Amino acid sequence: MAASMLVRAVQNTRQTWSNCTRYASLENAQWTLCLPAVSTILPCRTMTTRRRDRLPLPQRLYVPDRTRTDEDRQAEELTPQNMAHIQESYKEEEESLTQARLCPLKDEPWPRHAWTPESRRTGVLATKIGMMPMWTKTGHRLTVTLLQVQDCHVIRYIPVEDSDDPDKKQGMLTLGHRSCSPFYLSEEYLRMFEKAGIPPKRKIAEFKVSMDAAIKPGTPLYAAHFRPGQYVDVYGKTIDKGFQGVMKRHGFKGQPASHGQTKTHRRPGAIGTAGHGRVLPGTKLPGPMGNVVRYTRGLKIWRVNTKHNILYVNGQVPGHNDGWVKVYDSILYKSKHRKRLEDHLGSLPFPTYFEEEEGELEEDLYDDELFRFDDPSIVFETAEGKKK
Amino acid sequence: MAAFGRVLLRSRQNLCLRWSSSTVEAAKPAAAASPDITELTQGQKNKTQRFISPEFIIPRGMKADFPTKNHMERMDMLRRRSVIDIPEFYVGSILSVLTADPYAPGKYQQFVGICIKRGGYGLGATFTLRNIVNGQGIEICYELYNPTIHQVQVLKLQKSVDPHMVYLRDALPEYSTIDFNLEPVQHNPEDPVPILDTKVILKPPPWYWRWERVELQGINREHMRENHLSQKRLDKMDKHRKPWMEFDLMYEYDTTQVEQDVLKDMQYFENAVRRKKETAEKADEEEKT
Amino acid sequence: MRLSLMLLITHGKRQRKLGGGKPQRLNILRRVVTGLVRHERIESTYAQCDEAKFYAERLIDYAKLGNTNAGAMRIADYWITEKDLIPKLFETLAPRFAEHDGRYCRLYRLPVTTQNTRDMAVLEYKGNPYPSLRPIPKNHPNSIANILVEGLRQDYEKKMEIDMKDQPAA
Amino acid sequence: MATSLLRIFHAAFQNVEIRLLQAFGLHPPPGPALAIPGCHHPLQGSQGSDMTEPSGLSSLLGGVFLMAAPKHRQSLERRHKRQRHPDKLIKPKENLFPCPECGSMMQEGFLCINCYQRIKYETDIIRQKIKETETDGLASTAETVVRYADETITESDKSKRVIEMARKKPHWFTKDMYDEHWKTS
Amino acid sequence: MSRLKSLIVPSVRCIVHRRYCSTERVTNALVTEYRNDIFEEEKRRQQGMVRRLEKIEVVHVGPNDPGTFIMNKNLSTPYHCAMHISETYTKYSVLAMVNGEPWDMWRPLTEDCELSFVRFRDKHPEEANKSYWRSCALILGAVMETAFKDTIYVQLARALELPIIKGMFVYDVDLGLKDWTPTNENLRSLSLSAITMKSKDLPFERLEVDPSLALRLFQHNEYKQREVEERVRGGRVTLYRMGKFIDIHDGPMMSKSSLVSMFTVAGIHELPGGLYRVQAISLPHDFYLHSSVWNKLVKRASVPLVGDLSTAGVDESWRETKSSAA
Repeated sequence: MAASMLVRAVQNTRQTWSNCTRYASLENAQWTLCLPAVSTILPCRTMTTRRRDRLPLPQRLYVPDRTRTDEDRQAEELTPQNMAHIQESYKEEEESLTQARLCPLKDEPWPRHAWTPESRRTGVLATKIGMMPMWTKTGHRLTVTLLQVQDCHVIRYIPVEDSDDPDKKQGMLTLGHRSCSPFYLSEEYLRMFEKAGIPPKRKIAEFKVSMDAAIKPGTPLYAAHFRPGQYVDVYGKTIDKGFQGVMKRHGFKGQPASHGQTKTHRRPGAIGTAGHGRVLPGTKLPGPMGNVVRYTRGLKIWRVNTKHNILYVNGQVPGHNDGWVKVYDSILYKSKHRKRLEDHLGSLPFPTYFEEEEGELEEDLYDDELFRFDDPSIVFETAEGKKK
Repeated sequence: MAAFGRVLLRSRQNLCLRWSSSTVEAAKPAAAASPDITELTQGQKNKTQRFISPEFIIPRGMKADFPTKNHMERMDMLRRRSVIDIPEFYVGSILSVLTADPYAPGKYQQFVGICIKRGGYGLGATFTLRNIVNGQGIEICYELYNPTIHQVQVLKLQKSVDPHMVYLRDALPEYSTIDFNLEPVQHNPEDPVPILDTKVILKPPPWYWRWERVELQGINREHMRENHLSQKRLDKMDKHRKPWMEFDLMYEYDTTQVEQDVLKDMQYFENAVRRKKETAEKADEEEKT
Repeated sequence: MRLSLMLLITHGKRQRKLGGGKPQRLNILRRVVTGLVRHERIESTYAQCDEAKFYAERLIDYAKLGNTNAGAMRIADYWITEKDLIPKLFETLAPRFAEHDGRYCRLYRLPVTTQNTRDMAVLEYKGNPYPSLRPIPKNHPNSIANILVEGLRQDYEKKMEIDMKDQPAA
Repeated sequence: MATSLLRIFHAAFQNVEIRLLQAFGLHPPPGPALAIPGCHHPLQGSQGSDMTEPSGLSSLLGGVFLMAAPKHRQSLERRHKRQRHPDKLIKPKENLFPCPECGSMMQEGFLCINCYQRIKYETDIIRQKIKETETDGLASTAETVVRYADETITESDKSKRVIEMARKKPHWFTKDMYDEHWKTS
Repeated sequence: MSRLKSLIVPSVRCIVHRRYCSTERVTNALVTEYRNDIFEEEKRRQQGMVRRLEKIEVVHVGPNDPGTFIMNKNLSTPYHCAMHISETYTKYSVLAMVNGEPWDMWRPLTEDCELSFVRFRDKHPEEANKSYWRSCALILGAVMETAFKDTIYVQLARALELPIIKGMFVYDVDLGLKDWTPTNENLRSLSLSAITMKSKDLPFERLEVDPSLALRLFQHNEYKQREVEERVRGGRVTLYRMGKFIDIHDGPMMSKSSLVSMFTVAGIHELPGGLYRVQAISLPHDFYLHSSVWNKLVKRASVPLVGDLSTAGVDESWRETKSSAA
């Protein structure tokens, strides 16, 4: 069977092969010519197409071909010497571009505004790199997640007038995350980065910002954008668990192991009633679990490492290690404790942390309540109020 | 019980043999010994090399092994170690631990016991002490880097032949009864670590785990077989043996690279501390002048 | 399916099953590895070759420790079922790879055809006396693509030379 | 209109008549909806035999295996929909390209079967000759070199075991250059 | 259809002559028709001269598929031999080597010979590369001649032979325009017409003619008439035809236009003499370059090439010595 399949496949491919060579010309025609710069990017379909879990996901533009990369093909073509030259030239370009952005430029920076309660700062894109325990000064154990901000740059700003915000109050800021080789990317995608003058990125995402918090494309964002003691919301895609039963998916109790149970230990039990004679929509049943986008809100930032650009965020964050997440200023308690929040947010760098203005920060910024590992061990005071 | 069984089977001591260029330790020349001292036998311990505590070695096959994360975690561990002295100790050593406790009278608590288990890695590393007080067995699991720990003292440095000594729970009480006023036994750092090779006699079942199925050296197997095991359990014993495991090369864990990274980080930390001191001294001198 | 060693351990995915349970798996692989040591190039199913590759490479690592090493000899004794090959392992293969570190084997997949309907593969030790299975690389320096890129490179080098000359003057 | 109504009434009356006759045992019962392999009709099969006819469903199943059989013929459209669904068709392979060596089609990530066969043939010959040198049946510990008729042996190869080949070296024979590629990787 | 053609062709010829004689405007389309008629006529005449079919023995020497063919003298070409071997030979062969000398794929064989085929992927593809570069220049000429409106009469001046390492091939063209700076879109449309030409899979036909006939053929192009005198080799001149475009060259050329994969017209700039120099770059179908690499090459090819071009040959010789040493 397999053999006949191959034979048929070969026959089919022979036809398509000749077709390919004939049509390759047209493909190449598009490819060779410098097409006009297109500002809109063709929408790609997202990975999941499940009916129940279909949610508006960000556009997935970076689709590498894992089987055999363009770089491999190129390396087969060129001598090692020439290939090395090409790769070096990319590196140099990247460096020169990044350096050019860091030094003062001819064109003037964008106007800066003071923070107002209506302002909304941008978030950052970060990578989840792991979890570890930490302790407060009262000896309470915390579990923190480490989020690293890697080569996060502003790519473009869509002003309020052009954005699709119905209230016309917020603009869009596109951020890129983790520089990568251009071999993996399409020409169309690369053109966006050429405009901003930054090296191409693996992941891009959009953030809504208020008008006064707009940042010039090309500006790097650091972990110091957030400060210890602040609360953030983290947006990520949860780990795909596949098709799961009700006990794992919805935390049902299951049914007893013995006492006359037949094949009903992990099943949901009754799902309908005699009254309406059908299963109501929305009933909790087995199905695909995970692989959906989730917000985890109100996570405290305990510590910020400015050297490696790491945020130490309280608790858990959706997604795998090495997965990307979006980190925002938290919107919780906005109405309840508005006054307190305003005091807090007003002290943050606005619209973001600029290295030249604030000067060099300390390597580690700690929250006041957090135990530092340099400090001596914790001592609890006795009732008499003296230390032992 | 079932939960413990899972932990036991998953623990890396049981499944992953450490390779680290010291796998073939028995016949290896002493000069080529690796820095992994936890795995070396007495005769080959090279004192010129540094001791690396086992929690520095990340377990094999971490989901995503990020060098930055490991570096940050190690830096914190080394910072804590520069404040309190965490000595070299093994499973089988007798330790005395002093911790701050808000609920204890005098706000401090001291406990003495034999270390039966070490677990976790990085900042989350733990060790478990066991003792019998007034005929009641007590085990306390300490977090090694918990800031409430004030002192960890090794009363008697010794090393068990087994990766853990949880079987002491089912052993006669004399093996885990330790006097709280035990005098510390001095150990010459140049001498090899003494091996704890007592064969423990177990109490009659029920047990915490089916010890006849686990190949642990510290259990008196002959006594167990003659006194405690029924014919049914004896028959099942051989069924659970896995003699091929030591030849399945895929389960080996080469830790040489990890050890090198750890040593590099240690060096980095020392340099950073030295530089900080020098700058502080300079600043002081300037102030004086 | 095993993607890499890291992934294997990470997700608790078991090794590829080869039939007959765990001990039998090693027995099958022992036969494949022994055949590989004898012939230096063997043809077998893809699953067996892919699994045996790891063990064949690890075996060389052990053989490099020398035939006076008891641990290495023990491993070699287990993995090589035909004992006349043990001297070959220590005296031929180990010196051949003495200066190298890492991958000692190559694995090629064979296409499924009308004659060969199974998913087969060829496993070989590098440096064997047989004709090479790898296609000769076609990236000749005289090909047009390379000449064009070399032109780029020469321009760049010339520019660098000029820059170097200018710098001391400035 | 009237004729069709008449026809319906006629059929209905016929049905009633047959049912009545069946009730009195004057008409054979209808055939089963399930086909019975190995037996034309339960009653026809037992007519010729002298055995007393067993009654009831259990007797019907005794010694006969019932199989589900289609009651209606499936239309062509239905059948083709099922059999020729796009998911069931063989997908054409997109990763075929001509072998740079011999020009026959090969798949990416696989060896060219045309080139492999001639290399395999040569490998077998070399392997056979190696076997002939090992007269005692034990594997030799020397490295092996193949020398063709138009080749000379280098200095470094003199200490090795030389396999002599009577013919000229084929153009596709390249030595395994593992040293060079090792350095680059 | 043929009747219709027989009616139209003479009339067109009359129109051309009448118009030209009556100093009316000459368009490229009419001139092309005129040249093709002469070319066809001459080709038919030469083929008619082969009175008797004689057989020759052609030995294919190569690493793969050796063999001997019995072919027709003065009729069979290396391309026909390739068709006997396999499809890949017809697809991938650029040139043939007849008794060690480069030979066009469409040039009839004249005697018993040893035949081998050259591809771009071979270890020493120098001859193939050269022929590819000059064939691309010819395609560029064809593009320039057909791309402009009828109001502009394009006269092709000369295709300079540049080494490949220069990263471009050029064609000097007299457009009869002044101060024309083409936009990027213009360049793109030119590239597109080259690509469509490639997709038609046109063979490069070769014809040796008398200089007087060549002069008659190029009578509407003053530059080409001057070139004819330079190109006389042994009393004969070689013409090449691709599709409907006819040019004069020594050759040899590659077999088909489908051997091109990427073709970009990088830039056009005005020379001091009033001519325009068209610069372009191309890549054979066998190769792969990523778009980012290709853009670098196009950028390099768009730099105006001016001044003394006699050094070009020096570069070429340097390149050859280097490759031979390597």
